[in-house]
Amino acid sequence: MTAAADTVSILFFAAAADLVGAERLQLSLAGPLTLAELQQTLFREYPPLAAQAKFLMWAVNEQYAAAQTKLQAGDTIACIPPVSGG
Amino acid sequence: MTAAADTVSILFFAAAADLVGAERLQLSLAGPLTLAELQQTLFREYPPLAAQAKFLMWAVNEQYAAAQTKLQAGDTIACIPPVSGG
Amino acid sequence: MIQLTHAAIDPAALLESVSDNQAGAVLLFLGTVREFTAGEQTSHLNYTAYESMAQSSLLQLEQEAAEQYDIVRIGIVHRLGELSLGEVSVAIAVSSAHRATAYECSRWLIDTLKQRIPIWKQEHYTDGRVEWQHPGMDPNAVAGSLPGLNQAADALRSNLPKEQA
Amino acid sequence: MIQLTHAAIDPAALLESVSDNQAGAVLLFLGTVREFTAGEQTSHLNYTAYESMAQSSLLQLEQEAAEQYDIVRIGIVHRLGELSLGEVSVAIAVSSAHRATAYECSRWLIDTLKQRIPIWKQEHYTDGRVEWQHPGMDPNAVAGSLPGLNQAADALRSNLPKEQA
Repeated sequence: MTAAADTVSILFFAAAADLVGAERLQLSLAGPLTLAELQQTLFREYPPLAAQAKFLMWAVNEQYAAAQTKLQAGDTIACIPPVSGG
Repeated sequence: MTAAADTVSILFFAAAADLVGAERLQLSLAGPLTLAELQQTLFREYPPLAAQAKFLMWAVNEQYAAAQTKLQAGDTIACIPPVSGG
Repeated sequence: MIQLTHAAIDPAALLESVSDNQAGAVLLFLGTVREFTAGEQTSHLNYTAYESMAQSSLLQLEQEAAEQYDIVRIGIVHRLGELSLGEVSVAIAVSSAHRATAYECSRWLIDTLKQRIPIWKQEHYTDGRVEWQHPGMDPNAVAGSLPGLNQAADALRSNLPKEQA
Repeated sequence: MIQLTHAAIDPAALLESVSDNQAGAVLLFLGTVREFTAGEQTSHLNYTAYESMAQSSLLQLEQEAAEQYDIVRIGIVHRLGELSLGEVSVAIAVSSAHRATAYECSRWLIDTLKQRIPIWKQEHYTDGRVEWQHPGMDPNAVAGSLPGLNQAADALRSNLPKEQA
């Protein structure tokens, strides 16, 4: 679970993990990247995830985050499908 | 607590018992009587109770009752000041 | 479970009594003895009831709630006698398939109980004052006419003439 | 007490944690595992969470509630893992001076928890079907693309190019 200095982690939960086929991806940052850009890249690689895009929420470092959020090395991004606790 | 066949019992609770100086009265019925008539008689005998008349509720045989209710021998009437359970 | 009790209320037992596989929501309301009311400090409370009527009107309350709300089970326990600070005076548990119903029914039950069930609270303040709680009535008017209850009670008999037959 | 737990929730302990002499009302909400939902029979549930974020967002929820409502204490416990029928999935306890506040705050807490806290419920039906609960999403669309989770998880690494810097 330790991340290299130039990477970000992406966590997938519940059905999002099923759609991607993984609970966690580790990505190298080749340069500045926004959350929106990361999402677009993920959607290209994982069409089943893209099909549910409008339902997904995203968090950066455990806070819900807007698409324009700038990502930094070491960030933990989470792909959060509609929650159903309670 | 047993009542003679021709009497009614009147119960007073909380501050109403304090105002009357009793928790229970036993009355002989000399003939047909409504709850309203009984109330008027009580108010004449107990002016402190009469002063609070507008706040009191009344029950006959454990059901809140309207003033025109006709009383019968063996009935239990209750004088119920504003309740404060809960 | 509809009950008046002089013993401490056990919320866990009440919750158990409304537990049901058809319920997705359970709501438990507890009334507890608060230390300060409008700046006055309470030492303890004493609850008294017209017990037989309180019992039957609580059963009536349960039945009316069951007719109005789509609930699974209801439990109500009201404590009587002397209560210390923090103790539970009333516990109302409701279970239902969905939570909206539980909130509505629970609120209706406690609001209606407080309007209708013949139970009375006597506040004992730390300064020694003792006061019946009768919403709407002036406590001074009532307290001023205390004629020494209990000597009179039950001994008093009167024989009232019939008014206008 | 704000807590995620894999053990059975103890409502009595949670009630104890919000008990206070300044409170005149305590409200406890329990979410419980219901057997039937829209005619379908549940066998059991499995709750999973983004645990660290769920914990911090529950603390945030408590703080927002304390700012909005005149409450005395708040306690929230959410269960994770496998739950049988009738078991408690979430417990929210609120104490306040007056009951209106307790009802409003309790309702706000459970409604907001259900919208915001990263916890997910997986229904296991008696007919063998397993379904993530994602309000708004079509469960068939999601279930149809199950690519065999767990073999892939954590092993997968990718190295994505940066888009438009």
